[in-house]
Amino acid sequence: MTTFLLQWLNPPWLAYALAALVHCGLLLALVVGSVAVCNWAERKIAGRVQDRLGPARVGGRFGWLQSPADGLKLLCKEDLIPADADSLLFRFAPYISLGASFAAFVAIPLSNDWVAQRLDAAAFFVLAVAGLEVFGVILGGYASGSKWSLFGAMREAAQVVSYEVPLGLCVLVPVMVAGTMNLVKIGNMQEGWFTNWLIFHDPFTFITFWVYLTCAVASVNRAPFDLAEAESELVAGFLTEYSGFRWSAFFMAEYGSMLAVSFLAAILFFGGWNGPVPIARWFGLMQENGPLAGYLGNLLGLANMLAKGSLGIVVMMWIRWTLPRLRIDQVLTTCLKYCIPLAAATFVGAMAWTFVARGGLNAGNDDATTRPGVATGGVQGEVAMTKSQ
Amino acid sequence: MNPINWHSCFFLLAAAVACAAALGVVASKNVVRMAVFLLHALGAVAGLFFLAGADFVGAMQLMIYVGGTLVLIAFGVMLTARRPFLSMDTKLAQWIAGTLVGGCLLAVLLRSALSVDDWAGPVSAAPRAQAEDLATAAPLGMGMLGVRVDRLDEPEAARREGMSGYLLPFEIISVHLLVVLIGAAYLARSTRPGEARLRENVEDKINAG
Amino acid sequence: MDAEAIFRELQKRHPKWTLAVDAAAIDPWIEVAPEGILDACRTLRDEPGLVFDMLHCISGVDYLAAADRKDAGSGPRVEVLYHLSSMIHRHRIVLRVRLPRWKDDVPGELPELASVSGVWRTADWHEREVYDLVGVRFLGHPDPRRILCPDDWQGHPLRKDYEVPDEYHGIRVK
Amino acid sequence: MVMERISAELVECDVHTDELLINMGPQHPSTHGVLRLVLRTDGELILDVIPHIGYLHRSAEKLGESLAARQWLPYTDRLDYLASMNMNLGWSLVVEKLLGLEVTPRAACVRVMVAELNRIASHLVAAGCYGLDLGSFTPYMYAFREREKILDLFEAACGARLTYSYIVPGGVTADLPNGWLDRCAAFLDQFDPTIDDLHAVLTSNDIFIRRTAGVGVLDMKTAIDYGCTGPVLRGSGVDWDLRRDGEPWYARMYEGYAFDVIAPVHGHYRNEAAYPAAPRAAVVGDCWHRFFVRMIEVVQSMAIIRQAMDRYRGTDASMGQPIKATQKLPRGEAYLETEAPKGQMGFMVIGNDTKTPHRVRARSSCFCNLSVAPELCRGGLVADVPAVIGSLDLVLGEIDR
Repeated sequence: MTTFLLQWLNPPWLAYALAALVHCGLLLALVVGSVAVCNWAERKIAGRVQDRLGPARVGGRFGWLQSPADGLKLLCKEDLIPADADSLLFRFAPYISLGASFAAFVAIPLSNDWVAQRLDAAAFFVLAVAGLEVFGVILGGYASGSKWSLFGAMREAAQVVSYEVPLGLCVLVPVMVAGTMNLVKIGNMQEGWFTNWLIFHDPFTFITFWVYLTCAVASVNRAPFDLAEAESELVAGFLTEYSGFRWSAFFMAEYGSMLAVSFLAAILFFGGWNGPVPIARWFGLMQENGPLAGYLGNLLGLANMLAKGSLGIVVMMWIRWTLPRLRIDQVLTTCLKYCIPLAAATFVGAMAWTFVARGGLNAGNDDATTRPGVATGGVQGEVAMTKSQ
Repeated sequence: MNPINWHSCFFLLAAAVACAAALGVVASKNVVRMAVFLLHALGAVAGLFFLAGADFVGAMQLMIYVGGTLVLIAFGVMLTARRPFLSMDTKLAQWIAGTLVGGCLLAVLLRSALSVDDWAGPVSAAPRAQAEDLATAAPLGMGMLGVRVDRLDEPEAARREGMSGYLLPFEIISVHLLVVLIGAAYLARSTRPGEARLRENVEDKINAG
Repeated sequence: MDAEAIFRELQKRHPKWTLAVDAAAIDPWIEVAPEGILDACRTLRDEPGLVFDMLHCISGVDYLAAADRKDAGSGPRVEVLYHLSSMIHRHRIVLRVRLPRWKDDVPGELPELASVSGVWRTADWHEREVYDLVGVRFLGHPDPRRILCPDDWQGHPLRKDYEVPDEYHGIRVK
Repeated sequence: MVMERISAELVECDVHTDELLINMGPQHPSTHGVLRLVLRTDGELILDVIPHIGYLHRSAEKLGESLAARQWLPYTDRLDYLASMNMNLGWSLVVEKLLGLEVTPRAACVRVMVAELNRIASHLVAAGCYGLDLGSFTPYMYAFREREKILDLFEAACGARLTYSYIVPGGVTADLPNGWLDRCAAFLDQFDPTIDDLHAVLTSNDIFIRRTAGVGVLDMKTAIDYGCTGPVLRGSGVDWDLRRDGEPWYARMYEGYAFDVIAPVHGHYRNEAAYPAAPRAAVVGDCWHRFFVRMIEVVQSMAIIRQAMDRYRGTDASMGQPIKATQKLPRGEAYLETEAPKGQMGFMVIGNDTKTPHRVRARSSCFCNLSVAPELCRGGLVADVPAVIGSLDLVLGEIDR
């Protein structure tokens, strides 16, 4: 992009700046756009689950203008700050949540080459940033100054912090099977038929996916774990005092992290941008057969990723509108007594499986490059791979 | 006009944020604001790590320091920040002593930083590019297993010599920390004898009351 | 067991306090003296032959106007009615207690009556309502506060001679 | 109750966390109207609950003393506004008891049908709102969709959808329009699968069971002691229903109808094979059983309505004459309790030979059911309070009168 712009614009820094802006714009557009679609989808799915239509009047028969209408309404709302609120922190909290939740998309690859920042420890980065989003919620809860929002914030903190542990363990299993934390490599590794997907790699990763789904729903604070804004007990938890754009910032953060978690699940377990059937290979949409083919391949990859991400979001919404809410102690016991042991067990199982699959103890002396791009066990493999780059 | 050196530009930005937040921690009165500024300082340092290409360490900083401090804030500061503890007004004497000690430490750091020769001149943007692929987490893992990561291209013997790997001490420390954590949790737990007894405690007090 | 049998049973235990019975009324009732209400209730509940385990309702009724005098218990008075029933024997009775409208006829002093909340827990809230609306003070009640009207409300609305205040904390009432 | 603080030593815990005094209500989404609960909690653990009522007190009883019996009927609609038919029935029966007025069999059949339909509607609201209290929005929609159909039936019968004033002392304001019976039969036939949906979404839902089974356990003795009635009493295993065991003046209306009284007597319901089984964790008298009793009572009410329709077809066309507003009330007292959806609703009228009663008294079932709430919530968690309050199915209009 920058080389292309350099031919036209004569002050080079303008070209660099413009290129950076275009990249950021594309990424943010995807995320904010998907948040708007999520808002509309949530109402439609809720309607369908409850045997009613959902929005059908705003903008045509399917109410697709509902999200912009909501956005406009929220923008026009009065900007209220409670009297005994800590105004600096109160104003600042939603943007921390928003920032943390959108920062995850820096490391998430949307297709083979379309990734904002090719981080080597991408999976770990997404986990770290996902943990940050709760900071905005806690700050919002505390700064609102009312007992109810403090209650909601404390519950949220306890829940998200405790669910980071099993979430980390669940992400560890596919990373260990793939041998690298670089999401692009993990995605490419699952190329080909859907049997290559990591979820079908061995029974342990299959179980890990389901534990991952539970922990993801819990760490993103969606029903049945949405204790923070449990409307029946805490009115609206930490969101009680928020209205207007700040409220919608919190909701964009929630939908953003829902999308991030779904993309992560897609890449780690469902082969990311590789479709169930290797069409890209059949039609030769590879990077090496020219830029246009590469571009089309990436586009197909993006379509796959969006399909899988939206599937994840639809499942989360579907769960929300059918299940009641758990109590705070039940949420924490599911984490401590069910998710963590299960995740640990599958981790050990997956480790044993990959250890045996790689020929057990004598894995060291076979050729290091049995599978391209995948670091094999044993020191020599590592060394060879690092030197060869 | 050589192309803008984005790297140092962002470096200065992150460093500025870190210093400003650190000053914020010292200067602010409200305990919770102090903690929030601390978080921003640590976040900016994580930004510096990412700029230096150490993604793993950057993510680790984000998760451990910022996440850990986050929990500290949520449960340590916010729950206890009742009226008496909320504002910490430092007196003038403490200010003077603080700036004195801080100044000396700053001077020592600056002197030692400037003494390193290749840090003195402006950093060129060049080395950034090819460091791209080396910045994987693999050397960290190998270092733990005892491989001399800095002498990778020498013969087999040189790679192993003088390093027994620090995986074992690493594990011992982590188990040690786990034991400490459980002990602390055990000591802090209330001797509340479980809900059942609590209930009849409340009962007979109320009936008697 | 009909009202007569219950009355005889009760009179056997507390001859001094069981005053009258009317089995012919639509709801047969027994009149009990105010002093003996607690013992009578305890007997009614614990007596194996009676076992009135369900206190349905305690209601206070204020009689003031001359027109009401023609019936048996004439004279201005406040009556407290206890509707009891037994799930085991499936019989019903109404206890009636007559109290003077004001204690020793000093207007403003509420009549007093022993509280039966010790016998049936449900009496707790019902007695608070009778105190709040009709103005009968229940002695020995664990929590003698008003239940429906605001705590600082003046007067007892269901009294026949009750005057609605013009305004309450600046809010026009009449 | 004077607010004496329970000192921390009582709770004997070293880590001294000061007690939090939280106001739940009066405007709170899960308190079913204007009920204010002051929760004294230690963290999430509830030490005590102090209910404050009276926010909806309209002194209906005082108004009763200056209105004729027929004119006070609309006030009974607004006591329990979710089951107005049963309130009208209670007041009409007690006035007829005072007057000694008999009602024609055709009017009695209409009364049974309409009262049972209103019971189904009230239980649907209870189930829907209970799902809402526990966080799932969908059963609320299913329940209210069916309730709308019942309200359409009422609209056809008496023109109103919420406060009907349809059952009057002396009979019913108007006979059912022709074609109403077929619409009612059609509604009942398509209503069965919806109950299975509600069972699937709530009763046998694992999370719902975890939130309600074993929570807020009310044993039989405390229930009777606090004067709890209706599904709350039956949920604690007391086999007591006024439609079968009530005073003859009321119970004869239900004579000849075959229906079961739903109560987990010694932990087992009569022919429980037909309904989803009780979960292992459920204890007789907990929130789950109170909810389950209401769900199964709906099935019994449907059976009663079907029998009433057949009997209605067999009666002759005489509907009897509602009383005039100038009807003189003889001297005397009459008290009668009827089985309203939420519990036993008692009415008392004291006549003094004029057209306005000397005293009108409404004994509310939710009033006594609510008085047991502090007993159930003590020792539970904050999240259990809406579960317990929801299971008691309160309507503040009836409590505050």
